[in-house]
Amino acid sequence: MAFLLRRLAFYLAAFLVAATINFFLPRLMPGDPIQIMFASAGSELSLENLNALKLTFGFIDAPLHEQYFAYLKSVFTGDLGRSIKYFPLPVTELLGRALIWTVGLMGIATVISFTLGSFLGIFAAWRRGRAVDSVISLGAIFSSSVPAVVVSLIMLFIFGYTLRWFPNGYAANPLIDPAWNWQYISSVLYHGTLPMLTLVFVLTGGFAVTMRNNMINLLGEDYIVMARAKGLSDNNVMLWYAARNALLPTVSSLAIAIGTILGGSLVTEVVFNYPGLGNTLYQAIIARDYPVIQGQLLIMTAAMLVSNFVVDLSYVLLDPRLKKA
Amino acid sequence: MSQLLQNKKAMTGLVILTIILLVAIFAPLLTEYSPVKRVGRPHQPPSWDHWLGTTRLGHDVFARLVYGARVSLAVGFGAGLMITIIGTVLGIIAGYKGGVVDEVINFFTNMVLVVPNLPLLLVLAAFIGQASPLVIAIILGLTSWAWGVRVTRSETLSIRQRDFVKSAEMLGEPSWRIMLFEIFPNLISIVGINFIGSVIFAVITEATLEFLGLGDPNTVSWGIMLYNAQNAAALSVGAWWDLLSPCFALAFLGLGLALINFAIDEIANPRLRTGGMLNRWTRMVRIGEGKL
Amino acid sequence: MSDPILALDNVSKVFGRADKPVYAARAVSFALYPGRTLALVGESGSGKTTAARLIMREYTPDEGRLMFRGAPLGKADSKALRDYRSSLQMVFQDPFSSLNPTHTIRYHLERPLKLHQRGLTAAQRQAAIVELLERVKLDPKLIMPKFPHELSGGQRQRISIARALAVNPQVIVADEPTSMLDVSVRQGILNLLNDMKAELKLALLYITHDIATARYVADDIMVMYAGQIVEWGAVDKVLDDPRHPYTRLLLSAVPDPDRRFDDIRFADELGRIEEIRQQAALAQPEVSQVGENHFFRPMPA
Amino acid sequence: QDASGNVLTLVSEQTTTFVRNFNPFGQTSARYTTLDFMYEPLVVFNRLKANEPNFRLAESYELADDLKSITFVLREGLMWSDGESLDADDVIFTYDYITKFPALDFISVSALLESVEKVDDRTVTFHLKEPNSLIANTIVGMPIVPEHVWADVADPVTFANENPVGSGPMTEITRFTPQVYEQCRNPHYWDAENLKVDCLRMPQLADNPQVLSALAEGTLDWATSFIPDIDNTFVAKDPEHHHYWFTPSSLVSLQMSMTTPDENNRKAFTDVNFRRALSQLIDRQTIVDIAGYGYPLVNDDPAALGELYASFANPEVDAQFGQYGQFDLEAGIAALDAAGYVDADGDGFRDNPDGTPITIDFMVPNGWTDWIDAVQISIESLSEAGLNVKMSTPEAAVWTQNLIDGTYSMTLNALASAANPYFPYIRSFNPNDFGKSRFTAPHWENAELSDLLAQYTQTKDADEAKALMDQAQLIVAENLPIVPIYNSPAFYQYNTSRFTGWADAENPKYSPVVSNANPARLLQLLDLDPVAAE
Amino acid sequence: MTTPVLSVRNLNIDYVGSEADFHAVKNVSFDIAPGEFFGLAGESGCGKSTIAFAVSRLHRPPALIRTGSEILVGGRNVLDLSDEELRKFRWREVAMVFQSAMNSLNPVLTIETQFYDVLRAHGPISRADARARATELLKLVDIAPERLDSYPHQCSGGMRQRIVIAICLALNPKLLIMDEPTTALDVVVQREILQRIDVLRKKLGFAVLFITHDLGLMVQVSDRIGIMLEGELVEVNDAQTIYRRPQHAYTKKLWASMPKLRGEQTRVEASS
Ligand SMILES: Nc1ncnc2c1ncn2[C@@H]1O[C@H](COP(=O)(O)OP(=O)(O)OP(=O)(O)O)[C@@H](O)[C@H]1O
Ligand SMILES: Nc1ncnc2c1ncn2[C@@H]1O[C@H](COP(=O)(O)OP(=O)(O)OP(=O)(O)O)[C@@H](O)[C@H]1O
Ligand SMILES: [Mg+2]
Ligand SMILES: [Mg+2]
Repeated sequence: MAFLLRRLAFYLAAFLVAATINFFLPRLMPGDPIQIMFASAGSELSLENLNALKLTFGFIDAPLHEQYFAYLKSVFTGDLGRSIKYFPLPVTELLGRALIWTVGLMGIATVISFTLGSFLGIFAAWRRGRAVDSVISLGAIFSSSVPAVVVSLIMLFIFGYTLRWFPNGYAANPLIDPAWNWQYISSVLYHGTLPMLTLVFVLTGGFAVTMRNNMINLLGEDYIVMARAKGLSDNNVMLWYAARNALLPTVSSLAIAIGTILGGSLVTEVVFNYPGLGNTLYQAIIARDYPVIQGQLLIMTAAMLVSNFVVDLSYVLLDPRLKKA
Repeated sequence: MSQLLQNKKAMTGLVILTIILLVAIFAPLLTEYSPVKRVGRPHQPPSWDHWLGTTRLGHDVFARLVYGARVSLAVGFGAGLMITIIGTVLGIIAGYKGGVVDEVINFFTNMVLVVPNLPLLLVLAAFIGQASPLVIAIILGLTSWAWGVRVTRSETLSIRQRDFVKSAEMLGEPSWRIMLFEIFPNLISIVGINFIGSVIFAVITEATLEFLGLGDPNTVSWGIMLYNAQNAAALSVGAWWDLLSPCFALAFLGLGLALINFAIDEIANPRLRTGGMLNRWTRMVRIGEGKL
Repeated sequence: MSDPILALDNVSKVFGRADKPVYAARAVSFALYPGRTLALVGESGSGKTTAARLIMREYTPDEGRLMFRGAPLGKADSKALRDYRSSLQMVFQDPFSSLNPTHTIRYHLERPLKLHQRGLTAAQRQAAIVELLERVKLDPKLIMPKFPHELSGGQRQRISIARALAVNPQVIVADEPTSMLDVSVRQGILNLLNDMKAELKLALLYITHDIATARYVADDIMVMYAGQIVEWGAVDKVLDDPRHPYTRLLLSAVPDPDRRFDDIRFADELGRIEEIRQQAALAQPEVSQVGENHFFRPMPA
Repeated sequence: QDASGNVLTLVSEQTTTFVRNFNPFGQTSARYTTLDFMYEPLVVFNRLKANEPNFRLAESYELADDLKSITFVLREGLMWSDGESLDADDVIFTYDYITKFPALDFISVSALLESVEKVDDRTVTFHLKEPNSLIANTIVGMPIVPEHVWADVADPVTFANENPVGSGPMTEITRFTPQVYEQCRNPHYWDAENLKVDCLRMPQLADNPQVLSALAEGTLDWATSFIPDIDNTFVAKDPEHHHYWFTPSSLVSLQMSMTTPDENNRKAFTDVNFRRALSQLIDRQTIVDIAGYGYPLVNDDPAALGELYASFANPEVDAQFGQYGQFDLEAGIAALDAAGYVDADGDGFRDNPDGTPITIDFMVPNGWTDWIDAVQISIESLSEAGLNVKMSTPEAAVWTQNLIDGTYSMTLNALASAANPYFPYIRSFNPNDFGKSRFTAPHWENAELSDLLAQYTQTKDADEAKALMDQAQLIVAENLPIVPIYNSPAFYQYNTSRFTGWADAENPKYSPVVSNANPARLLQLLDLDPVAAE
Repeated sequence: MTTPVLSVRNLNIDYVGSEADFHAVKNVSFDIAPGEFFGLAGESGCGKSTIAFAVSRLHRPPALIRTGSEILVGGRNVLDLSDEELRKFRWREVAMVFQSAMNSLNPVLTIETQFYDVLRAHGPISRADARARATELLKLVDIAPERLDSYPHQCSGGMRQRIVIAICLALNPKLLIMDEPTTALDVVVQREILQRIDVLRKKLGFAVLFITHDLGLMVQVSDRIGIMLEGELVEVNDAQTIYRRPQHAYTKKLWASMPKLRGEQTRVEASS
């Protein structure tokens, strides 16, 4: 419990620091953020017009610390301002829309690749040095070394353009109304296949390598040998004893990997035009939609923190040694 | 090092890396074309004149590819070096000094680890604008050291417990010397893994940032090639060579580096090693010389 | 007996939280004399290493003080401290971790010489290294360029001793220096330590859980339990006539090929392990003298 | 086709998500089908036919002889889509409103107006601060909104106007999701008999490739999108129904700052001989072919008007200065040599006649790839001629600021098309706008030209106006303050399988581009006829 | 003479290397009679554990048991067993305490589960029955049944050691292999455990293969002792004979280098 509380405190501090960075980032960059923001919005507005607009967007000419506290207050009350590009949509709502897709895409891809990678890793470690091991290891090395952008482009080329098996973008057929019916869901699945495959391809290798290494380290442990000596079946030892324990360090590596996953999903979303957070961020950056960029970073950080916390939690659940500590 | 040369994976990786390195160095000898001049009509498919075809602008893809290797390698190794140096120095200091120093470094490390890296880089690059490879390398170096600190620190923590560190302390070695000469040499493989890993990361991230349009279009690099190809809708118009050439180059480089990384890991951790003995073992079992 | 070079005076060290304190050292007092070996025995976790670390000043005592050459060792006085540090060396338990695998043996011996005998020329240093290696009975030519992993455990432990000697210390603390070595090699190291002690008039603190080797090397012995020294005195006296129940328990548990299990069955003490442990863990401030140079802390009845 | 009637599917904006915002004053945030389709203009001027007026809400307008006022007369019986009547009060209200909330005035029209006066229920007179013969063009750009709705809106800038009450043909939102929305017939539309389309459907498409694939599949009827290699990627998929027609639009020109901070560069840039040589070194055709996929139209008119304003062209310009608009590497090099721009210090680059070095930073916004390509192609020939030119690609915002301040060295700049060449000239060369607008980026001023332009707005006489414009063109062409390169195309793709009546190259009745910068799209909508269902 | 529980014949084990093999066990043969306490001694790395592992066939590549070796347990050659037979054979006939028994309990499973595992693997048994049996077994080693719900890290080292022994006895094996079971424990606990084993052995009748390098202890507890040197079994004899009249030079040297707790203290010279 103390462990979790400590982590929680850290995450809170981390969030505060992230929010602070977020606040200062645009203000530290060369040029007046407001100027940049509206200049790139591309309109040919007069200065009067501009000033009037600034006020409506809540750019107060207060001293920095007042701006800062106003900002913090709004962040903690869940108010991230309004998008400029999609005015007057609140940033939270815009991100909320995108979040669903990213969480779906990333979540499922992570689960699949984590499971698949872990199984492959377990299997490779168990049959270390045999052909399976070599194939899995080499495959894993390859998959983890190829940039997500390259994989998505190649996927798009092969399955989207050459074979035309899958659509080249978007989360679902725009002409179908979102609803809980098969037509819509199948469209979502159909559209999600390529980005999903890409992410799974990119992520699986890393998990497999981690799992394999952990497993190999573990297989030398006495309790594994003892389990075998006890006459437990190989599958039992492999899955119930070794894998379960090897999962612990893998899970903690998952916490770090979440950042990478987020990055990978960002490019994938951009390439496949998937309407998730990554794509939203990309579009916001192109349009210099400041409130969205800031909100986005904050949400992504929060997402990282939450998933780290979930990992911590599952760590505690998986490892009885931590329960009391 | 000699172990590295005996490892098949490492050899393959080194060969790949060497090929790319040679290509980068001898780029002018490998192609008659300039990477920044129009030398053909737009989007000519691969031919004798243009081995990998031409880009939308009529640049020779092969020429851009070989010259682009320079940037990818330079950014990769430059940023990788920076990331590694920062990570190693902070990691060793945090792990060895402990106390408040450790708390502070550790806090910032964890902090940086929980801020999503690529989005942050994206925002930084966007704010900076026209991020040349050098700028990209620098921001990569400044934002991506956390993982290195973490592994170096935890390894330092365990090495610090080893008695040779204690005896060095007892001999009155100054702490910088302990960190540099007693601890650091024992971290070589970790640092090596961190370095190669950072290089992979830097290569990938540079390409990604450039692909997303945050690079400097004057650059001849694989990321910019991707960006240009994507902008020219290379796939829609069927100019696959424009897009796939840098794709495969990046995959090739990534593979080479990953193989080296994997091999270092195997060498550092003998348990992970497979090597020839398992092949021999399998053969011996098969011919009935013994069993388990 | 001459004056002690180093003494612990009522030193205590407590770990853990206030509500659950772990007394790693409880009012520990002892003294080291030049040319004498003091053995510290006790079961695992009894506080032996803590005592060593207190001496090494890795831990600062919560109570009590360290006396060096008869004067208490303060914090501020750095001259005395440096003096103290350079007259003290340690030989570690694990020969595998006490040498840096990335440096040659030569480097290991050169560093202390460079640090502590700054005036030496390269040639003089070379000579000093050769002398050190010869002293620990290793062939300098063969050994110097090697890396630790090319040596056997016994050889490594000799290098550790040579390195300790390079500083010209007056006190050597050896924390279980042979427990990781093979039986046949142990003896050599013990003999070496004994010889060094005699030749160089070293004060030696020998920490072990193996009473037999303690008997072999030490002049005096202390038995420690739960952070407290429960019995101490000249080695023969303590071992021949153990007074403290824990000492007896320890002695009866020591493997002894002359006595089959069947013969001794459950010795008195072995039958009362838990009871003795519980009692011995309590603070026992009283000291009872058995004879000249033999003391113990009687347990409450 | 729907049971409810026929549906026209169009794409006028690319976005990753739709937000329900139909605030006609919200330039960047409102849906692109708000203007024209929901809020009908008073008049639509047809740029392709010398600004011929198509009267919409107004049935006529009259410019006073002193050019200091203009009077619009509304049609009879106009109604808002909720059935309330639309009259002069709404016009007056709208103009009061944008004065009260300056942020709404996205075309900065109130600055030109002295007052707005209600003459009767259908007649409104606008009193101008300065005489202006072109004021009608500006005034019709402001949408008229219903007083009975907007009077109660507390904060019209952030008001999303989710259920618009409008005056145009398509005002009813029948469906709205982030992925698609539909906008249907106004039940009280005055011109309903000309309107054959029942509904507009706007699917959400994020970028050009997506629009392309929707077009190629035939799901879109009307689009405005850049499509690479359009004949292959779009037309060839269904040559019978897939069509496009590109009309020349905004001018892209090479510009140099006459006030650039580097004094050596300034010496060269302010020398007309240098500018003329430079113009001859620009390979316009290659730029159009490669950077623009052949879609733009070369603009080699030294007076910078070109095809877009062909009806205003002064033939003298071509006769006297025509060669300065033509790519001719040799001639350009010779001209530089002749003017004394030779390599004086032996560094391989040409220097000023006085020996000071010229180092040009050719600035173009990051991410504007076609421009980047154009710049790269330009730099090739400029370098070949021995000029030291490097490209830089700062953020668009930084670029804009540099252009406004005149602190850049060389750049590409774009100027939107307009009804009359007066607009490009006044926008580019009005000294009052220096430091305010990026269109005055060259910071070049000419008193004679300013004078001519001032007179131009103050004459009602067509011949006099033409003489003034001819003279202005000669001045511009002689001085070559901007180096025209091409007019970028207005993209327009359409599909004839469901609707006919499209404007095209054979029948260029008006500009049919569906982007929200083209009010004439309303005319196109009204001309469409559904293909009878088989 | 009764048939031995374990009979090792010409055991040769190699660790296959990428070029050359390392002969870890060279032609070793010995027998253990039922109920016998057999000690195997020798220096670190001489191949003791390798033999112990081979008896339950626990080796993993690159270890290789050479053809021609025989390990007979209850008359069956362990090396000929099929996978399933081998699985059933393990623990039912030969149970094993490992070098670091502290670590041979799975840290993330409760003690009860670790009993249940083994019982279930060798025949159908309900959870409740398994628990009852486990309680019974723990009683043998003097551990309170509440411990069943604990995790290993909640028990002290000595306790864990005893739990492992209890698990070893779960199936009444004929042979218990103990590979340096007490090196990590201090002498008092070590003694306690060994005496307990000795008592249990006499009560339950299993034989023990006891591996250690502590010769003094070895002589105290064993009936017979084998001395190993670099993979070879150089001397096998009953404990007292080996102690008092060692034959092999190496054995003699081993004794000589052992300091004595009692009696005369002599300086012994030993090689380094
Ligand atoms: N740094 C520390 N923090 C907390 N507790 C400690 C620390 N160091 C030692 N202890 C505790 O103090 C007690 C004495 O430990 P110490 O290491 O001195 O024992 P030892 O006799 O050397 O044991 P061993 O024979 O296992 O080396 C133990 O209970 C130990 O857990
Ligand atoms: N996996 C392996 N690969 C190669 N050699 C090995 C392997 N395992 C053990 N060996 C070698 O085999 C020899 C015998 O090892 P084994 O573990 O049987 O020794 P041991 O007598 O049990 O030693 P200890 O007392 O240290 O446990 C050693 O020299 C060791 O180096
Ligand atoms: Mg200790
Ligand atoms: Mg062993």
